[in-house]
Amino acid sequence: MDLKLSDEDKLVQRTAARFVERELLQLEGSFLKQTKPFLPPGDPSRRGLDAHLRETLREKLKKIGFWALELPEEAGGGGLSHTACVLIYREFGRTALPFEPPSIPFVVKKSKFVERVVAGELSVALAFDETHKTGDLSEVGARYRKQPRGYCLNSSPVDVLNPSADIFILPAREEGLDKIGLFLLEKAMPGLVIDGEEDLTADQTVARLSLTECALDNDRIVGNEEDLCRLIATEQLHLAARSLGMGRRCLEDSLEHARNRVTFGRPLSARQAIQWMLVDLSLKLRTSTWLTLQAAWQADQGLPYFHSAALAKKCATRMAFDAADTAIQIHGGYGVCKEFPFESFYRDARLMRLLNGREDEINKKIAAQFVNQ
Amino acid sequence: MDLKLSDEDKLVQRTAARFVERELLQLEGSFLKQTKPFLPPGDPSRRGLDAHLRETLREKLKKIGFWALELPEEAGGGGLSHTACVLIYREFGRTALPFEPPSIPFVVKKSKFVERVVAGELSVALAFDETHKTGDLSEVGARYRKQPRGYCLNSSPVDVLNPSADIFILPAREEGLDKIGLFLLEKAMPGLVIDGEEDLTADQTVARLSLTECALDNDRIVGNEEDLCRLIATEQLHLAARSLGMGRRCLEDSLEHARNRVTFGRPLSARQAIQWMLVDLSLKLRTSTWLTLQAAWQADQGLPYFHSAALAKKCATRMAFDAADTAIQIHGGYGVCKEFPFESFYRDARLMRLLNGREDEINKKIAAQFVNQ
Amino acid sequence: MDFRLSPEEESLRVKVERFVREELIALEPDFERAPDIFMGSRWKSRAKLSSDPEIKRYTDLMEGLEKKAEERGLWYLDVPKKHGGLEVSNVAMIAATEELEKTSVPLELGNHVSNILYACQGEQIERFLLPCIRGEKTACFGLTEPGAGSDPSMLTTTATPDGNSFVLNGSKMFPTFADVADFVQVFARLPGTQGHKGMTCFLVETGTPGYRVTRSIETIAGTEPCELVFENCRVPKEQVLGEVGKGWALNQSWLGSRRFLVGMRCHGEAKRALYFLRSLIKGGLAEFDKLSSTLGAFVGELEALRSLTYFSAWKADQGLDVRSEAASVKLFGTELLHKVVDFALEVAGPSAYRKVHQLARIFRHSRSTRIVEGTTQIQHHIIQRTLFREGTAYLELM
Amino acid sequence: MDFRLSPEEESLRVKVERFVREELIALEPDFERAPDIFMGSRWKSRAKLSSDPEIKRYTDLMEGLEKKAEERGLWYLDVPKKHGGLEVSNVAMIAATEELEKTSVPLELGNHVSNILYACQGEQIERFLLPCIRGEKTACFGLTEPGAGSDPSMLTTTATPDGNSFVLNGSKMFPTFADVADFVQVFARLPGTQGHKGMTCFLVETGTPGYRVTRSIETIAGTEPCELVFENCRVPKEQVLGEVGKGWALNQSWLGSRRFLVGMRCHGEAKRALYFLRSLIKGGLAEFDKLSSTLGAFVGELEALRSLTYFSAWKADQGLDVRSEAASVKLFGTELLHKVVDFALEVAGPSAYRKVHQLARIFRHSRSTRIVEGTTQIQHHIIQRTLFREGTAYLELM
Repeated sequence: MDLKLSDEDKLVQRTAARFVERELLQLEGSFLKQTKPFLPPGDPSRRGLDAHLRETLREKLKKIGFWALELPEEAGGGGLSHTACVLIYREFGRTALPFEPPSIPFVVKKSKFVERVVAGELSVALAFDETHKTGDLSEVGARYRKQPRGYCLNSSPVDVLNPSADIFILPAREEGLDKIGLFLLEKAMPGLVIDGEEDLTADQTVARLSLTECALDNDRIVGNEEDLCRLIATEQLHLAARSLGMGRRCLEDSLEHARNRVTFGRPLSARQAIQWMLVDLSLKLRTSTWLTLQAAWQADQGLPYFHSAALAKKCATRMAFDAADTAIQIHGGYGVCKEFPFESFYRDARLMRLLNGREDEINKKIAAQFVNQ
Repeated sequence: MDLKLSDEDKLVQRTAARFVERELLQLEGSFLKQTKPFLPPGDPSRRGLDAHLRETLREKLKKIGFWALELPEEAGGGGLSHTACVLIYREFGRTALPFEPPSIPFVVKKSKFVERVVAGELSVALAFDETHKTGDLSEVGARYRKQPRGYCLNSSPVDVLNPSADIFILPAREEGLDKIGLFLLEKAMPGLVIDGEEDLTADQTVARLSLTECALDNDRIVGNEEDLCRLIATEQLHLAARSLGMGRRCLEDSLEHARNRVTFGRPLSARQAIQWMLVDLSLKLRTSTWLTLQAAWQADQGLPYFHSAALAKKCATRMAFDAADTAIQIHGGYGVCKEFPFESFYRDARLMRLLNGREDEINKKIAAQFVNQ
Repeated sequence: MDFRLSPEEESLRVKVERFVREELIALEPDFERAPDIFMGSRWKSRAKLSSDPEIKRYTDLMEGLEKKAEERGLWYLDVPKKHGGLEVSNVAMIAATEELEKTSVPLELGNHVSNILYACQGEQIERFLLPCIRGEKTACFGLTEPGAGSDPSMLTTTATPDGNSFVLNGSKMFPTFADVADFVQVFARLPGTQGHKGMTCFLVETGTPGYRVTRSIETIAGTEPCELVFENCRVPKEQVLGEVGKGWALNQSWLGSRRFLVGMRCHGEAKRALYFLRSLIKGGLAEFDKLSSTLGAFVGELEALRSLTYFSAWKADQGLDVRSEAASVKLFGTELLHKVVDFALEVAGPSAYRKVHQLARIFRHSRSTRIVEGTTQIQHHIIQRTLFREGTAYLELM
Repeated sequence: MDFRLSPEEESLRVKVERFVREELIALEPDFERAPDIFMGSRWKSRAKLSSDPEIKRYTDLMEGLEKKAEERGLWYLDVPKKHGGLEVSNVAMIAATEELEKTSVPLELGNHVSNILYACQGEQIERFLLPCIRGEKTACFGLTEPGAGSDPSMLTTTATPDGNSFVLNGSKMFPTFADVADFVQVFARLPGTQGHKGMTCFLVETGTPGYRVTRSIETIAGTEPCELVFENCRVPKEQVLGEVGKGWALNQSWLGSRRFLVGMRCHGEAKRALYFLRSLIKGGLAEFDKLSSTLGAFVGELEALRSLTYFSAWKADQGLDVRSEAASVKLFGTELLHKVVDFALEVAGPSAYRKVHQLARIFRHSRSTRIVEGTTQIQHHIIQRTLFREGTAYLELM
């Protein structure tokens, strides 16, 4: 057993940490700061990164090689291990600035779009609404059938969380059969409709994607059931990694605040109610960290890791939510203000808990494995 | 709204409180105290009240009229309201001395045994194993059929918690029908077997009662389905009331200990970790108290109260368990010692949570009512 | 013992029930997409200023409802009789609120009068109190300061006596709606005082020279606290609320009968979240068997919250000290709401996380309720103080 | 990074696995009704004294197993090489314990050596340490005093120097099995010292004049702590363990590699409780659908406990400070076991509450684990100290 990071992983982690500190945390304050002294009536508007700034940051990312992380080097990607990706996303999770290396589903490498995707000209999103609930395949609702020179797809509306993407990856079940295929859909294709875009409580939108007799060429099927499971597990590791970063940031800032803030003649850090909250958080952070790293290591070793990734995702996203909740509580009135990052983490983490397998569904899967093992 | 006790109820409560303080709490210390300085190897033996002492206390109880509380006065009972009974059992719950006014199921009043039961010559127990799980009738497993001049009963073994009783009240379902009858069984009757008596983790035993072609006279059917439900609800109120007493005692003693015990230069009462535990307990004690009193009041008013009684039982027994747990934790090494009452409350409360409806089953009932209302 | 409402309380409850049924329920679809500002108590002040036609539509609806409520005699419930109100009991306020909370239309009965403003005396009554009661003016509450919490000894805003006036200097954090209020109730300390001694409350009108609202701050909940600055702000001694140097006691007192409403509001919001789940179950979109155990546990907890709230209100009506009860209701209610909405979201999934969804609204709102008007930690502290001072005696039946 | 056991660790694990499979599993039905005293580590001392044939039967079984384990080279795992042991790593001890915990037969590998006894020097080694390692003697641990907890400043037992001896006066509470131990490791303070200064540890044999075990006390868990009295008990300076005045540091240190076993034991007990539920499910006595959500949550938590335990053991093997990790494992493990057994009992019902039922045993035992060897509260305190001293740095990856 050797739980030290390899030199290579350590380098990746340090590079990511430096980028986050120098490029992102520097900007976070001004990003969160309200622009007008007085608010207009109505709900706060959705926050997003300025397009120009986003472009600049993306170029910087490319320069340090943090681009298309999971894709193999021959496809123009970083060829990074699951462990390395976890270490990177974990660092990017520390800031409320909504920016991280784009996650490119590995199935894209099989498509003719791969070059334009790697070049950043096309963005890809997963249309995984159905799998969000269970983190498995039981809810896949879209249907396909083979037809001469390709496939025909139909799907009642599914929620997509990144409706502005250019390409969507959608799982569908073969009509009358149980076989699952992963399809690559271009936004502009006939039969594909995206509508009903609405704000979520996190700073992003959701829209409905539906397919009506949508005809696809043969090359648009980019994966099978196993690939879908791997994509879900990869997403789970991604969410877990981001959560670890959020958790660490919340803990760090809360410790700092508790040390400095004096009430009734003593610092908050002298109060057991505050200490206990932070102790519990540190424990959850630690266990989530090891569950996530272990799942990533299993993936890298070619060992079964779907269950571990699901467990890591469940524990880590819950930890991140609790971490944000604790940070808000310890910061009191400031905690709920949008100028501090905690309420943003709180809203994001609540959504992350709902994606790619809800707690209850993951618990049931783990229980089924336990009972049948 | 008037949440003050009536003068009559107040008198009942004070009388009970005085009895418990003067007669029982006085004895508690010596009852709990270990008799030999060194323990024999093996498990601690079951503790019970000395038979002579029990008899003396029973006589004293009769003198103050705390006898056959729930039975109507014309049957020789106390004719007390549900509220008064709750107030009485609540006081008796404050001591770990296993003594309280015997609870005589009201259906006994319909039987020819009533006089001997009221005189204390015969003891009555409920053979309610099946209803313990759900707190309702869905699990009643015994079967009866009518036959000339009476009934014939069969039952696979059911657990009885008071196997030394002389009379058992058992619910049974009519063969092939859904109708339920409550039967009064004498221990010595042919076809009735009690065996397999074993110690529980609480200081009482359990045994198995089974019936094989057990013939009963017509007068041994003492109630119907509605009566069974009332008996369950009455038991639930009884358990809830005892729990309130346990909770109060644990809170009282813990406050006292926390005030007096000094570690690292400060009393325990100055530590938020201790304060918070006790605050949470005080809140649960308060809500359980009101839920229990409200259910008893509804019963006294002739309003529907089965759901309220189940909820009160669930909350109060859980509170008592948490209270004992907290008291043990605050008393540290002493808390787990049998010379203090808390480990006894802890073991009792754990059993009480399992009787007459487990948490999950009661929750499901409440949920069903909520969804269908 | 009698758990029933008195005849007067019951008749008020029935009136409110009828009002909800006849006037509010039908508007629920309209309010589905209303901004967060229409939740909670003080939408009027800010929303009224808007020229956004959508917001205007809602304010018009709300104003229409207010008028109807007033016509039905449901407006001045908690106002003392000497100021023309009904001065109903705490229990009656809770009963009315319970009925009102049965709808998601966010109407509250009566104008918001701060819990200390009934301490107004003499001409203060006509100038500050009555306009608030009548809804002609709104006030904000300036106690907390930047970098400080609920600790009175940290209060640094000073009130220096100068002739017949006091000169205020300092800044305040988090008064909600200060940017649109007509006056502020601000706490300051006399020079050379410490702790809660010397604290004094002043009523300072917006526009008074030296008093500025510097900004309003975005929060998760759609409440918009402000930052205030006092720079040599001169306030005549007639504008001291209560007595000079007795500001802390004033702040600790609670005048009027709205103290336990937070319990019933949390109860109502949580119930509505569970009703949403019920609609999913009935619509076949969620399985009863999967949810029933947790659902039942929460329904039971809500019943406990309801009991605690009524009991506390009743105890207040007996004229007894209810600081610990008020803290218990706040603590229990806000923490329970938080857990209920978390469960409801977990069941309903991302589609209920849409910004305009009622669960998402409750989610955002409930986060702030565990902080504003005393954090969960402060409530714990208040309860432990009573618990260790009085032992279990104060939990005893009466 | 590599989560696999090293070849030596793996080979030990495989050995233990085989031993469990070949020798222990078959005895499970035998041990079903064994008294609580056979749970945990030190049944030998007390049970061996019994003439009860039933208890004798179990001790014979246990002794037979011990011999078999020794023959397989599984007995002196954590004993330092210089004392003839294998001195395996912390990780290896955890791996061995994980295998061992797969059976309910309560065998532990190796004799119990207190975590400070490896500080023996000179002739102490032959007199105290080696007999314990060999199982010829047992010791008890006398730190806590009547009315005092884990606070060293409350220690009032005195050790007054007198020539080449110390004279001990005072009393001790809760040393387990003191009534049958061969000697006690007792902490006392030098005259005129305060706090943890002046604390000294002595090894005092049973029968030493002035040292008496006054009684053993019944507890919920079948452990039987004792009360000790020292009245002018003269102890030669050769029986000071470690250095005079350095007793507190000695107590804080932990010599040997059993520090994290509590984590794996809780993991094992909790797993066995859940296996019991699995048997109910498979036997049609409990519905999977009703339990699966909670069951899965606990299985996941146990996985987290397992990770934490291995990680902490690994960190200890790196020679780093692991006080916070040890506290985390103790806190997390014992609290989780408590919750798991509560759930299991709730599902299994009163029949599992029979005194001899394995769930009832775990229930009784788990209650005391949250107190002995440092309460949950103390563990919280230890962790917060590190957390505030070192910030998140100590949580960082290496």
